[in-house]
Amino acid sequence: MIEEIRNKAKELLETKTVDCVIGYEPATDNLTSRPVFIYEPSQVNRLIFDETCVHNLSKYLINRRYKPTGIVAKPCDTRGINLLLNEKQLRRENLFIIGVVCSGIRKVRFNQIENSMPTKCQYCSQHTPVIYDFLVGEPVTEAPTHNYSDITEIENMSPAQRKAFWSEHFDRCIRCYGCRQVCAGCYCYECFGDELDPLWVGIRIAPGENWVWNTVRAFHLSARCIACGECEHICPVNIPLMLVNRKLEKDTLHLFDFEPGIDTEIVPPFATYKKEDKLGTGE
Amino acid sequence: MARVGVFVCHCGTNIAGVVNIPEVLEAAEKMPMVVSATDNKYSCSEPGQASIREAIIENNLNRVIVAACSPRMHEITFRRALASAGLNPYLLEMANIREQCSWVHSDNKEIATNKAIEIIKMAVAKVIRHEPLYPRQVGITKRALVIGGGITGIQTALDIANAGYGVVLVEREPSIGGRMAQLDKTFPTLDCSACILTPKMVDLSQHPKIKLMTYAEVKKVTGFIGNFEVEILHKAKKVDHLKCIGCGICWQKCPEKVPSEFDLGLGKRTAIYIPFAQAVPPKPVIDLSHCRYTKYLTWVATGQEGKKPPECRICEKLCPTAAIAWDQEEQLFTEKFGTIVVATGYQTYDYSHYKEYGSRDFADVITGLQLERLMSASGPTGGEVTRLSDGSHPKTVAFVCCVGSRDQQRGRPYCSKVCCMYTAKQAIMLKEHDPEVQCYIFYIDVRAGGKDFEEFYLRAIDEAGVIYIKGRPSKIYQDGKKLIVLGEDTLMGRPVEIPVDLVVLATGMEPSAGADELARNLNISYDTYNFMVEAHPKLRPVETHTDGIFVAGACVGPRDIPECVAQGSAAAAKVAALFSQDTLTTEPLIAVVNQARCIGCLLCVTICPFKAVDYQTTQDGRLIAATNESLCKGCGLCIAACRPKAIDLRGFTNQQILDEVAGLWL
Amino acid sequence: MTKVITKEDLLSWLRQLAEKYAIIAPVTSNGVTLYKSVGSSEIDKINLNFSKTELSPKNWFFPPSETLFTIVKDELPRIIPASVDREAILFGLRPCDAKGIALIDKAFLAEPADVFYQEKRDKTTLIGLACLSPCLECFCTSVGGGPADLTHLDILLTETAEGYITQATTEKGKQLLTGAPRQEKEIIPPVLPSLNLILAEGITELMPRVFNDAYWDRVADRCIHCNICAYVCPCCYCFDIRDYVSKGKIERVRSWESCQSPGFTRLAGGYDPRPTKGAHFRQRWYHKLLYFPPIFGDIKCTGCGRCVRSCPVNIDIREIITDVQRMKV
Amino acid sequence: MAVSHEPRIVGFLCNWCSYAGADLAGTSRITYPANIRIIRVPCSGRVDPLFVVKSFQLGADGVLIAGCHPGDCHYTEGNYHTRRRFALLRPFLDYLGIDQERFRLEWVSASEGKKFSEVVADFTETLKRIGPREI
Amino acid sequence: MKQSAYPYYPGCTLKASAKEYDISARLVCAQMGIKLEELDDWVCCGAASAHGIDRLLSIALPARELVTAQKFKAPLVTACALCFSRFKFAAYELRNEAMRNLIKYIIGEGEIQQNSDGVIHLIQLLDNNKDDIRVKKLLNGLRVACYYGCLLVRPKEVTNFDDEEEPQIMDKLIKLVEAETVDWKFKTECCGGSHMLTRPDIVIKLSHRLLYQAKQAGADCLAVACPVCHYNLDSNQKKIEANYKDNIGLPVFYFTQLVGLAMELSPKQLLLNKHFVNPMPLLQRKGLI
Repeated sequence: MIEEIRNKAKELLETKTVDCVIGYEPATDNLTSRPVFIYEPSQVNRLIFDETCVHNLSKYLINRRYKPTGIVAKPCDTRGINLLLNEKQLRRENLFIIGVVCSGIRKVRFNQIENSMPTKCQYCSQHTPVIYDFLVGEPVTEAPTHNYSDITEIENMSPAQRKAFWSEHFDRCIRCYGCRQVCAGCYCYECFGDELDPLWVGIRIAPGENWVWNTVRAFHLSARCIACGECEHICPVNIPLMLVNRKLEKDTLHLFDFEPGIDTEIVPPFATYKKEDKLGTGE
Repeated sequence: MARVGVFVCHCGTNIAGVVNIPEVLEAAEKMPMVVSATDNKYSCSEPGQASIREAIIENNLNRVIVAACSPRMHEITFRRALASAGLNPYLLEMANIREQCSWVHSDNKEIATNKAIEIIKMAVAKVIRHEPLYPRQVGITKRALVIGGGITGIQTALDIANAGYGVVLVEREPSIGGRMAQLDKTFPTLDCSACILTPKMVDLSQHPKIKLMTYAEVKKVTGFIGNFEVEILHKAKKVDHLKCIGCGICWQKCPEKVPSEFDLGLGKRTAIYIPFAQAVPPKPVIDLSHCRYTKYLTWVATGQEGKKPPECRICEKLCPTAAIAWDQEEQLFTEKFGTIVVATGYQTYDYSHYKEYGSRDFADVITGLQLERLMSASGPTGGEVTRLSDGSHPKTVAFVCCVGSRDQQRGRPYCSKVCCMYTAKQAIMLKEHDPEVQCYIFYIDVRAGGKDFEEFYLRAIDEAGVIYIKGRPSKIYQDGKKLIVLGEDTLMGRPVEIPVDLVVLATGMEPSAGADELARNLNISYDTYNFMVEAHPKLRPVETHTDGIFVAGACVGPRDIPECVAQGSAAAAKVAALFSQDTLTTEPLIAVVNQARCIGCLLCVTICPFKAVDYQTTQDGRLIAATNESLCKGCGLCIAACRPKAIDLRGFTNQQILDEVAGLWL
Repeated sequence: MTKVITKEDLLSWLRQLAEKYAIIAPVTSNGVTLYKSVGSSEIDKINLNFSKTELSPKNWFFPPSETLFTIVKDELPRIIPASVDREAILFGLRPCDAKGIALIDKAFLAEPADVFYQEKRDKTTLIGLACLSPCLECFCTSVGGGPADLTHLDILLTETAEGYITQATTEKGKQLLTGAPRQEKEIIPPVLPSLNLILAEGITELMPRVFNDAYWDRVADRCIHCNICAYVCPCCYCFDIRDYVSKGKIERVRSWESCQSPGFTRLAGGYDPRPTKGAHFRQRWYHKLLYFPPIFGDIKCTGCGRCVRSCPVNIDIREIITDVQRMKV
Repeated sequence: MAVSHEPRIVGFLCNWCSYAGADLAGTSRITYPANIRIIRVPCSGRVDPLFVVKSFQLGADGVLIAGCHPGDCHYTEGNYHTRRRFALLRPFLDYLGIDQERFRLEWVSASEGKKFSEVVADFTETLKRIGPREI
Repeated sequence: MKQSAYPYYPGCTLKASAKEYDISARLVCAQMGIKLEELDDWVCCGAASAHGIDRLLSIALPARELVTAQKFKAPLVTACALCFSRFKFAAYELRNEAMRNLIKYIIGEGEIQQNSDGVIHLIQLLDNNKDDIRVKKLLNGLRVACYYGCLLVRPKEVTNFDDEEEPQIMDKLIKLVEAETVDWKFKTECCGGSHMLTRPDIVIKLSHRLLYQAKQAGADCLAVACPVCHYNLDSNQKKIEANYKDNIGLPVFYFTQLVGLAMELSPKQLLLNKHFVNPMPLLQRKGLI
């Protein structure tokens, strides 16, 4: 598997099909992995792929909008690429996607590999990349399924419990904006969270502002979040952000039968409408 | 620094009778940036406006709040007052303390007063963020495009041209005339359709202000009112119409005979043809899909397989002016127009979905329009109504109304409006042709709402002896030489079974093929049946939601000839009114893009109902949205959709609305 | 003989102290350990077996957001400065975190001192816990600290089977300890752990020479410019100040900011002197390793390893130091 | 029950239907509770979900968006988009602790002054019933 | 051979006057490796009268059987067109949650699943598994008019069966066994249905038209999928002939019997002797027995 990736990367760099391949290399704990940018064919042996390769590298493509780039991508990451293609941020001809079949990775932290899967993998059924030029691994034809038991659990709480649950989490937020910075779908030149005029979110790192930030961040990703789970993974204070994102994912699927990043041809739900939409808005 | 003046109106006792004005003034004075707060008995009166004017000048105000009635009532009035004081009129904000306060809270004066104060507070917070705005003037290309050369388009073009403005009429068929040219007689007057139509067609072709483009289609439309750019595709006629004198030798001698579209397959035409004798222009085109020489060329080009077709070229040999132009290709031209009138008309419903009526399997089941061709003296049978199966003259004829109309199962729930009258007309005409004919008309309701229509319907019963049977037939089938029509006479409550010689299906109207595509190109709305949607069905019947584009005739919905003509003239009047101005003023309350923030996801382009957002590519390859000030209507849909907040709506900016909300808690 | 305090006694002492002092101590909930204010009834919630908190204790003196003062518009505008109402004990500090506070002190307490910071600092006593099982990413010894370094603490506690060895280094600490129920015991002090050593020595001299090296661009490739490293760091202290208007009053608020955040050095008019990813990224390391030392006498790093642990893309200060040292310049 | 609580409703009304409907309620002298503060927007489609979130953050007890009936939008399709945004936002805010009864979308035409007053009365009643919002 | 099982609801007529339909259906399915498992303790589907009397009753009766059939992983198979119609209507109505709750309250048995594809007609079953039909004897030369009747195809949104005017599904099956099907316009016209009891004049007229048209179209027999149609066309044929002084003589088969013949099941097994219009002379003439 790793050899396949290295050989393809080498070929791409040698033939100058791309001038950089984004992949994974071992991290400094000699246990987990980290993103790496390979520019020279001689460097391809740094590339690895294993169960610790958690990062969604499609985030990096935004910085390389107009440069021919190769990328190693898991199925969830390829959905990110599709999202960016759909939103006209990338040009397909600039990309060479080395898709990797994935049946889930491990929950990792620096110096630590846990025996369980991260949330995103527990509920994921997309095991084959949705877009790729070169596939590593045997494609899985299993039909994707959906499980939102974690969301239903929160939906079933009483309003007061729910409010308390989220206060507990959001009050802890230090607004490092790591969730935004790591997100493949967050690429505004100036985020509404940084805007001064009007001041949507005050700089005060306090419950009210934290609530606005977390609500609107998620809502800006409604029908766009591709469930790579990076925001939750990197959150330094462990806010369960996937519980926020997946609520929107669930409702988007239910209301509009739409899953972001699966097919670039389908018009996303907020770019269109149906006259006969009912959507439980009291008609 | 904003200097806000607050003017509270008593509106007689309408406001002052409920709201405690002194208390409001006292509170208003303390609001941020408020320099003066005064009251008026009637702000909208001339003295009231004068006092506002004076206060603006005296206190050097640069923002004005008028706390009075609804802005829907007097916003324009007070904007003028600001302008007369030398202030930009858009620096006004109205606080609605009458309709939305004093009138609805007259039961509690204290609450009403508090609410009035808060309403003013919100307005102050918003007005501080107001900027001067300036309407823009754009020039007008005083030339109209009319799409469709039926009776509606002809009328429109003539009326615009007679008002002195240039017109281009585009028709996709080789001749203008449309559906009306196919008709024999018109109801209820029974005057000859061709006799009243063809003079207009000739007028049009000879009008100095009208440029006729037949065998051409509108491909792409960009721009906006006063300044449209339209790409028109001229299909290859293969005949040089400048040389052609329309002598007719070519179409008389052409050996290739094909079913005539104009005669709905009942007659033949040649491969080089004019659709009908009175066609305008009276010059032919070559139908390449049937031309023998073209087939020969294809045979040569594809490697000479199979039997060699004849090389023909008879038309070319016989043409006295050498007008046959084999090298003519289709061409795309871009023309500029100030307005566009859509008059693409209708086609009749294809009844092949009606399997119970044989879906075209029975030769002697024909449509109403086919019967028109059979009855027409210039038609394929020279006016003889005969059966297609054996050429005999039918003695019993059944008409079936509402085929493809008023039928929800077929997705055609609407009434086609003209069928009741045209079946009556055809029944009367058949009786006139042959007094032995007995006609039966199966109907759901006879709809005879129109001048002389009811009388005409009665005439069919009384004079032509037509038997009307209320009920939609359930089945038509062949039994020997006869057709059996099964149905129910719902008035009698009995099944009926009538053997007839000929069945005429009164097929309904539907928009011409391609109407939806054209509507999308023009960015005007169309309904589920592809009929164009007017801006308002009653008050703006020939306008669309896209300024400068008008609709007329049967492309909007089923219409009869007089209605089409009236609509054509109405659209022409709208066009002439527009062209009587030299420039157009555009509203400044529109969306503007902050290009530095735009991420080029182009959601706004997709979402804009008016195609007012387009995009540009920057030098470094970024896509950036750009709004068109003339197309934008200021709905703000794109702004709410824009994640990076790169678009904003003048007059209702994010900052303004947010401050208005926050004003409540200031 | 050494003075020790048993765990039970320690907790009851703290419970007693909580009547007078605000106690700030490590508490674990939802799998996250943070310094939180605990009342006398909540002393049992204190986690004494934590390795390292997710966020550093700097939050107490330099919170993510604080209102500096409030202006109320009554009849006349009035300025109400924020103030701390009672003295506090910051309990359970690791020596590295104590050093972090000392480093921030250098910036905030240098003349003119930041009064808001100073007031809280003066009213707080620091009680440390020696670090007997450091994390793999820890490297305090490489930057002049140590697992039981008591330099920057008022009191240091070292856990043994017999109880906690108590050491007071300052007057404040000694004063406080007098009230503690301690016993004299014969104790073999625990063996202090040894840590991986990297040689940070001389790094300040090397830094100017590699300023323009492409190295910074290459490492910045994978940096996502979140603020995590700065926000978890015990000695990063950048902030932003903004005024808030609401409900009839104006508040001046100070909040954390980070050199890695997108608009950090953008000037009015939009010009950014650190326009590239690399330059943006480089700032953090140059501040820590080059700009800070000559003014305040030490490199701005405590070796706590939080940034190493929390960085989503494994940007490792140890690696950066060794890479710079290896560069041929 | 404690002292009666006067909820505050922020209402975003489209200029063409609902704002005119609210005006009509006035012209017809139909009284309704004074708890609503109306913000005029050109179209319900102009209402950015952020406005709703901000209104709640600032302290609104309820937020109302009112627009033309589907099919009647002055801008032909604005309210269809509003409907979609609302359909997703409402359960989402509910999920994050804003009781869904605090957020409403209503179709009020220019001729429905009566309906507008009923909407405000009913909404106010609901908000009083569920009590003040802890912020 | 694959083995698959389907819940099967024969209905009252197939236990009595249309026994040959039931028997031939079971035989043909057995040959195809399909097991029809008759529902336990089934009750009336409500056909003919319930929906005219009480709407809830007309839904509750089939709903009870639908609940019973839920434990199978396969759709419920019906052979009688009337039963099919009632079951489809019930499934259609049960899409509504309020209706589901109401009916659940009435029948008091288990959860009602929402599944409008949960019912299929025997023709559909055969069509879905047509690869398993092993034709041993081709019915060459037999000219069959496929008569679907009114209930299978209407209303389309409820039964979702085939085209309302020009259905093809039975024709495809008959062509599969190499018999010829005639193109005629009366495939879904009314035979008069249960009016035989009250207004025989109407039934005789309508059924005569069907038989006459089939004969005109060149058919030498009819194939049907409904016991009521069969009754009207077969057992009434003598009466029709007498009434119209017309010689028709068209045997009326259940489509299962024709498929069965092609599987070399004997006429006796298929109960061909039960028909009023004796089909044996025709089959002998065509050399099929």
